[in-house]
Amino acid sequence: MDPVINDFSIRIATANGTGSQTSNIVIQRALMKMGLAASSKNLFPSNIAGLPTWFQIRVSPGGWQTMASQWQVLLPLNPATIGRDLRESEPGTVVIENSAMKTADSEFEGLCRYSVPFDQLAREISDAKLRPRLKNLIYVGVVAQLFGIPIDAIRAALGSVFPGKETVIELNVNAAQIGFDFASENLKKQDRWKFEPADQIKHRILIEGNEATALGAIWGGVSVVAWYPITPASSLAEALEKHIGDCRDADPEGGKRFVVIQAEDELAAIGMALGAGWAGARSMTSTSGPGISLMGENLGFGYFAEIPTVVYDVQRVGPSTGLPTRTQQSDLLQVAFQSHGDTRFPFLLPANASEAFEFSCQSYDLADKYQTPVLFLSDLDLGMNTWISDPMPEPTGDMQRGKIATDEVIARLENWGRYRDVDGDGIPYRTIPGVTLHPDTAHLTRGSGHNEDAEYSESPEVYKNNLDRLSRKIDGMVVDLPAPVLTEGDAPLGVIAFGTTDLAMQEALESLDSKPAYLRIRAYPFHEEVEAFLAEHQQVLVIEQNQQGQMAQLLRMHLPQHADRIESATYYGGLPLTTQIVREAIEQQLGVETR
Amino acid sequence: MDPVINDFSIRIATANGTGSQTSNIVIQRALMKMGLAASSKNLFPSNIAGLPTWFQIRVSPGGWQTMASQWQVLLPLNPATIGRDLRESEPGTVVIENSAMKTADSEFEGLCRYSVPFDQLAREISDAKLRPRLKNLIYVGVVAQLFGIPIDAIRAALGSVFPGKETVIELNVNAAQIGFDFASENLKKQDRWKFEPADQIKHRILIEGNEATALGAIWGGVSVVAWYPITPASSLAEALEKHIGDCRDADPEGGKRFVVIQAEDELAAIGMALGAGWAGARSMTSTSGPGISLMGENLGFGYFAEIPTVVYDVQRVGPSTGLPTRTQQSDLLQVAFQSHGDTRFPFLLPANASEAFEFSCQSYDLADKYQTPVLFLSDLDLGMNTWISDPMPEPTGDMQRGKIATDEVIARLENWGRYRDVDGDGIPYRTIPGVTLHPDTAHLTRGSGHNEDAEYSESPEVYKNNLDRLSRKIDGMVVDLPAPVLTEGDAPLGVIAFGTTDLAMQEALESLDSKPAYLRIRAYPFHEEVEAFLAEHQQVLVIEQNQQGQMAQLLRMHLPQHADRIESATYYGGLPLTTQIVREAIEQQLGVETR
Amino acid sequence: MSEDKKPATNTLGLTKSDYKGGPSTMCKGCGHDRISEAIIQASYDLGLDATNILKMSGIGCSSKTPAYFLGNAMGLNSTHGRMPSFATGAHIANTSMTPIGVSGDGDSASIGMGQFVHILRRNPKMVYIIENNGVYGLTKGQFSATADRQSPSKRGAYPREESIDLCGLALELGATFVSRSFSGDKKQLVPLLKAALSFDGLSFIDVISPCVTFNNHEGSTKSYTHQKEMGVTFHDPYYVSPQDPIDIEYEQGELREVTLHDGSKLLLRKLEHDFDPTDRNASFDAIQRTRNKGEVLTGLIHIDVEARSMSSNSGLTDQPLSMLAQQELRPASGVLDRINDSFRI
Amino acid sequence: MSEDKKPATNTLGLTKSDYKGGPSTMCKGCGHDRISEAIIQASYDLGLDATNILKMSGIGCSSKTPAYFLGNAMGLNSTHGRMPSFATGAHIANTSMTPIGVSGDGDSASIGMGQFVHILRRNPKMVYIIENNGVYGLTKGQFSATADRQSPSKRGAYPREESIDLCGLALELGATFVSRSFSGDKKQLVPLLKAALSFDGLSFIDVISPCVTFNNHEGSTKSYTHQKEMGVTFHDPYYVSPQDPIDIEYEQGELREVTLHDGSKLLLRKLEHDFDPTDRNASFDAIQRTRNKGEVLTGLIHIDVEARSMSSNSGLTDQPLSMLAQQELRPASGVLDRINDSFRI
Ligand SMILES: Cc1ncc(C[n+]2csc(CCOP(=O)(O)OP(=O)(O)O)c2C)c(N)n1
Ligand SMILES: Cc1ncc(C[n+]2csc(CCOP(=O)(O)OP(=O)(O)O)c2C)c(N)n1
Ligand code: SF4
Ligand code: SF4
Ligand SMILES: [Mg+2]
Ligand SMILES: [Mg+2]
Repeated sequence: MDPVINDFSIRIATANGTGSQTSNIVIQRALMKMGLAASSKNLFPSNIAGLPTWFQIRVSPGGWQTMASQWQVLLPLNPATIGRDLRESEPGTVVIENSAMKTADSEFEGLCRYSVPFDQLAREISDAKLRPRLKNLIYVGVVAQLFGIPIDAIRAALGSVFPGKETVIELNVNAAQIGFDFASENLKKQDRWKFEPADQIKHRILIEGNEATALGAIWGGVSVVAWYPITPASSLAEALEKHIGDCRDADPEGGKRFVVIQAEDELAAIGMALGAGWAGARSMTSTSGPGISLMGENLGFGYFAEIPTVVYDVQRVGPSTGLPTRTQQSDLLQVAFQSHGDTRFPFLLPANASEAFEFSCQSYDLADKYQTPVLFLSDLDLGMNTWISDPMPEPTGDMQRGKIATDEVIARLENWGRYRDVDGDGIPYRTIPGVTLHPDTAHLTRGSGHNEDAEYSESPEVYKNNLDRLSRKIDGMVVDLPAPVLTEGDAPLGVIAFGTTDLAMQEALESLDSKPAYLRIRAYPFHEEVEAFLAEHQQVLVIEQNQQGQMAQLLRMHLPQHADRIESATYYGGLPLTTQIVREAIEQQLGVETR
Repeated sequence: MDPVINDFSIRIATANGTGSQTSNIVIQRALMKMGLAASSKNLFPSNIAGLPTWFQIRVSPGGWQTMASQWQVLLPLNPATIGRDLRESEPGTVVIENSAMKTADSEFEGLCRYSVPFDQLAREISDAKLRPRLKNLIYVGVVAQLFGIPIDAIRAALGSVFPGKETVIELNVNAAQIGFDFASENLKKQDRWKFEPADQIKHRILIEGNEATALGAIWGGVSVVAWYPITPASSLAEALEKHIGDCRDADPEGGKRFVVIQAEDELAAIGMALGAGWAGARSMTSTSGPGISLMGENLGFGYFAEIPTVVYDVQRVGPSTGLPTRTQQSDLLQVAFQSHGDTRFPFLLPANASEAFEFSCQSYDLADKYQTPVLFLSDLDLGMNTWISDPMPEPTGDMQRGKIATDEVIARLENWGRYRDVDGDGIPYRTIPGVTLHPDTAHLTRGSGHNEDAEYSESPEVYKNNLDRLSRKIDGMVVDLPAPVLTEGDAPLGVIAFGTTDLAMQEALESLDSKPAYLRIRAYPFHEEVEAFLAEHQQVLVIEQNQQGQMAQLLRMHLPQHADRIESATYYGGLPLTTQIVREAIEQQLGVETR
Repeated sequence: MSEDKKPATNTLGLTKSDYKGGPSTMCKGCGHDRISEAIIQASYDLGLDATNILKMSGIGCSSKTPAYFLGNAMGLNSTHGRMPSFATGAHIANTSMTPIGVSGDGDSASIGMGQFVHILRRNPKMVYIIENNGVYGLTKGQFSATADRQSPSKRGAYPREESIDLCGLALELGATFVSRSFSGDKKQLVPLLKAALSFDGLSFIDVISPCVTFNNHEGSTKSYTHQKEMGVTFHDPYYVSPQDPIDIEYEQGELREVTLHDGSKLLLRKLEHDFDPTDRNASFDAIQRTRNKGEVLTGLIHIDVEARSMSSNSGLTDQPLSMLAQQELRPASGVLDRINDSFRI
Repeated sequence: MSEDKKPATNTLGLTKSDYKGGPSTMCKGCGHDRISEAIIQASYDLGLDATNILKMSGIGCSSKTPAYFLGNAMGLNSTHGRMPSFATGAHIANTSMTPIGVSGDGDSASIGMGQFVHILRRNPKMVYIIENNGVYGLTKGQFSATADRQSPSKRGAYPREESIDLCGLALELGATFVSRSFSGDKKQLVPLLKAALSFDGLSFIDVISPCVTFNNHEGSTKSYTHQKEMGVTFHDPYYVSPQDPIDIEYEQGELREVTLHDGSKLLLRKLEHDFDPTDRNASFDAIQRTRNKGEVLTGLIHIDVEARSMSSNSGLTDQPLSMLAQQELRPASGVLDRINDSFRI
């Protein structure tokens, strides 16, 4: 049996709250210390302690970070799920089981079984009080020994998890050593999986999408943050609060140049963000589906009163409370037409951590320039998993604060009005209290009908002109929105995807003999390139992570001339998308096409 | 100059809060007493007293109730708007002006002018305290005399406005008589407009759309009403509260069989309606755009937890506060995909008062049968204007309460589960506390992931199956939703419209030489007939009252095979749609087509 | 040989386990579980017919607990902060059903504040329990509006705002049954729940219910766990330490200093046995007085025995609205003709 | 011939009319207009620089009034019930600006209750005025949550719920400036506004402001118009009777019975001149005592002179956040490299 090097996945099943997550991270980081691009997916429940949770680590020669649809090594350490975990494993899967669980031998049929008396080994941890926290490290040691992770890599990984805490690190290493020693002495290697050092990581970093997003906001100049806790968005605001004090200098007296407010709910959070945006600060709020639904009315106000702010929607599985700890891309239609009346909201679709940083940073320029709420749509997979990512890119160019009604502007324009389109691009010159000081700028911003001078109006013509200008303004945003990314292909098919689907798309493309062209959409409203792509391909498949094919629907609406050729392939089970699903969808489509 | 009989419009411009509305209604009703189908449009401001308001009365041989784009008679009694009122009048328009206003003669050029010293005449009303309330009746008298409304018709109309209040009626008639007498003695008829008795009304009634809707709800069996005030929806709940005590018998001890709760806001109103629907009562809430936007999250809960309720959205001009007293059909996209995640909401589109009654009544059966929130989308034009309407039709057939998990059902099905699709139609058997008493029925309804037995689940398969069943269920509703109404035509064009656009469509069709086929959509999701209509017509024009062409967008999304042939014509100024706009849109389309 | 030991039964012939629900998924030692147990005990003691109860909740750890008691009762786990409106609607649809509403301090005092205030004004017959831990448990430890001003959160920040006293607020708003207890004080909580279940109006119970897993820091008055073990601070965000719940017993009038696991102290003052909770002014005074001393008053703080519930006030028929038949709902034939006639001009 | 009479000016050299706004569109006699006038007067008296004021409001007749005062100030007329969050955001973006928030009882006590409660807790420096008429004016006369329990509405129904005492509520929630007045009592209202504008925190003013057009019925305590004339009841829903505003003047400590146009009575009790509003217990007592007697307490009910506003507490730089330049907002080049490094494993 030839060994297979650096090309397999490990799945660890535990209960949440047991601290196993720390051990899992240690394995991932130890592999990274070996130079392997070990990616991880954390499938956790909506609960604090006791419910099933899975962690899956993947290493591949290509360094792919897509979730593998199968695992080659399983640690079924949760009695509540062991039956199912074993059943879902393919024949030949390596299983490291807790011999104390007394699972029937028949259940292991066809599997490569290593039994470990974890509970007994745990007794070797001398301190009984610390035992519950340390015992998970034993399986780390077993894995290390079986698949070739040096204890030094484990120690180094622990160093990055508990930086500076030498005692803690030693206690943990000792626990891992127990497993390591047990394995060396008692387990006879019967499988072919093996890790070996490599140079896959290079200059890259390991970061959660939400953290990269938060840092992007800091570089984007956000100074007023109003948020309300919700999974999977909480860690965005929390990361922001954690970093902003360090990254952004206080004034010489120590006065802070930002404020983070935990609002009483999402209605208040968006109200504060809009209030701050109106008053001239760069502001944001972050939430997920239920919060987005609550923000509808105020977002409509922001659209109509033309107030910049950035709204982060880290999508999770809906509808309603849905599966709060699972991933989906299902808020597109809601967000695009959020709020009653004729509204439209631009949104950005980052696909990876460095784009999360970049788009997040850019959102503030967009919001200011176009004086409108800008939505940033990521998802739980991007937001809450860690990613081996290109470093976050230093923004090039200066902040764009957009058109402001300075005294100079008012003098120049003669006929300035808060909502007058003088440049023909639909974008008026806005006011900022305390900055725009010309007496003419004082007015009452409102969500009711208003004329170009911001005065109350019920005139049908005034209303219509205003709405048309707004529409023109939003359409005009494409010049500044991130353009789609095209990958040429040779198959008679064009595939469209966006956001976290990108990774599975890329891996699928690599593995396909006949490759479709691939367009990754990165923003709404759509660029001309999207139309061109549709025009060029007889058949177009939109792959996305929701039930209704929401992106396909948006494309059909806005590009009706191509609507009849747009097919839709959807996955909406809530787990991170696998390459297999994408590849099958493409193959099926190509099969239909070529048959 | 030949007289023109029964074919002109009168526009009366006043300030709101002055009581002129009563006088306007008296004119309309007096005409109805003459047997004329006198329709009216009330264009009122978002304000309690003092801002401009217009009232337009139309009589035509066809009895059309569409708003006329021009008026033949103008009463510019509001100094704030007289200039504009005169300018907007076509040459030859009859103007009855208040001579005290001292408008420059030049402004009346080309118009047929009658000057009336209203203020002076008002002094003839002996009681100074009552004068402000009665003086408007003077113009009623002038109009009556000039255009041939007998004083008896005025008296009869007042009788219907102040039923049983003989003193009040007399006081008002006397005031009208002042104007009548002045006109007979001082004004020499110089125009050709004239009313004459006719038999246009027949069996029809005069009713506001909201009142008809409210009555429909009563006949539909609503017993829990939770609402929050908002124009133009308030009068729906208020009419319901007014009528339900009379129409629905109390129990022998006088115990009421309904409850109307004014909630603290729309979030609470929809919460109460859903709570009551879950507990088995027929429930509803009514609101307009801003309220709909606030209901998003709870509507999504209703969709996912499968709870019946009826939500009335009387649409007004958005976005945001917009023009709260103007009409629009602009909540379609918002309502269809309201709430985060993959949700979809069925909605009904009544076009007139008797349909408002009928659909409103039917909504409760739909909600119960399909265990989902049903949206009823009318608009300010239908809801707050009075309509000469067919009588409200007695519902045929019994109430349909849908599938309920009675003991018998549970025994029969063996495998009953709250969310199990046993009949293949996606509709499970639901529970009603206190009604479904079998111990197996007890469960916790939730907005989080759940299996067929209503137990908490995070399983991807369970989630997917559930969502797919929901989708099947909603699609299946078409068999019970009001089918589209087809009017055949001869022109190479198909026109689609819905709701209050119907009236202008009908009048336009009558006036066109070459008539397009006309399909009136009455519900979403769409019937097969809609697809067939699109398939049959090379060119399809969707006419609607919003900016984005929201119905056209919905059609493009759901029927992509026809998307490229769907054209959109929109009006969104907020005034009731005129026939002229519709006719021009069709002619333009036909021109393009035939050129 | 020996006869089977039959479990004790209540007046309905039911055992206590008939009042249980599914297994709890709370953290081990969570105060919320103790409250579920108290509900089970009170229901058993009263011989409650659970099919006449509607379990209602919002979103949060606390709001999950209706799954863990009264398994024979129907329940509705609604949206965050909206339990009051769902409960109002459900109850009015069938006033023979009594809602037991379970909410958290985040659920009721933050996002749900509006509905909380307004349901107090409406006063439907129901039990309204806030499982008050001063923290957002389910979203992992952010402050709620009832967090003590002096308590640092897990990350060490202090809440900047005034803490809300839910009982003081309820009293100010004219609530007719206002009470407070501690999750681990069965002797006080069970009788309070029994009184609440029998009251014709909204019975509000603010139950201080320490969160084991968050809010765990010295100085907190609402927590009882600790992160430090053997002098080693792990700061492991993924480890939830199982704890024993705190149970306490103290007498009326007594001041009880509860020393929590992390060494912080909570001062509970139980109302005197001769306190007259029907005197609203006395209730105001008692709250005010203890608050000034930094004590937390527990017991039945106020009851208005003459108050009538929303349902009693509503003039409704006895038959539940949810059970009315077509002939009771749809006006008789002929009525529509009359109505149509009234719209003829 | 004679010299032009120059209008009086204040310390800034501005005339009173410099503090006016556009023409009002309220009904003639509406109490709300009197409040706008008081704001103009107080601002003029104080020599206020209106460009440092942010006029904030929600939705309602009351919320329209910011268009009618301080025409040189920027304003934002937000959504129904959400003024507090918009004001918080706007103020924190530029703490050198003081919001004057104008709201209605519907706007703040119904839909806006949650935000009202939470802004009181946060305590930003601003003036928060509720123009309290017990009714929804703009939507034509439905009850609000501050309607008297004994007042029938225009259609004769009674509110079924307890009326909310906004000052009592604010006090209970720890508000640091709590006051009440009557729209027509310029002598009390103007000084209160001046105090409010100078306070470092949220100054709450509950102004009873009768609605001329709705709430007009015998027995109401918050209205001053009537529908009956000459024994003839018109019930004309389209006629809005112009009225004279009610102006009153009474002394500190005095009980003033205001007889409204429809004959109904409102009992206003002005605080004694020696009342110590800094003693929170005394403030509670005063509210409680007058309330028990059916009186409505007016005056500065409570002030905590040691309280610090949200902005003072926030440790913010003096320069408004809205005016920070790129170099103050975007970390220096190099910082990102350091951050990236910290994410290297
Ligand atoms: C609209 C909405 N916003 C946010 C959330 C996320 N969320 C879930 S539970 C919770 C707080 C729960 O706190 P609390 O009510 O005190 O309950 P506990 O967990 O402490 O018992 C939040 C914010 C949500 N589910 N819905
Ligand atoms: C979300 C929403 N719901 C309802 C309305 C309709 N609405 C406008 S003003 C108002 C009530 C205003 O009452 P109040 O705040 O007391 O002001 P007043 O007119 O009495 O001064 C309502 C319900 C709205 N604009 N927005
Ligand atoms: S997180 Fe806190 S509140 Fe939630 S279950 Fe655990 S201990 Fe209880
Ligand atoms: S309706 Fe009432 S509150 Fe509104 S402007 Fe008129 S008097 Fe004032
Ligand atoms: Mg809590
Ligand atoms: Mg009001």
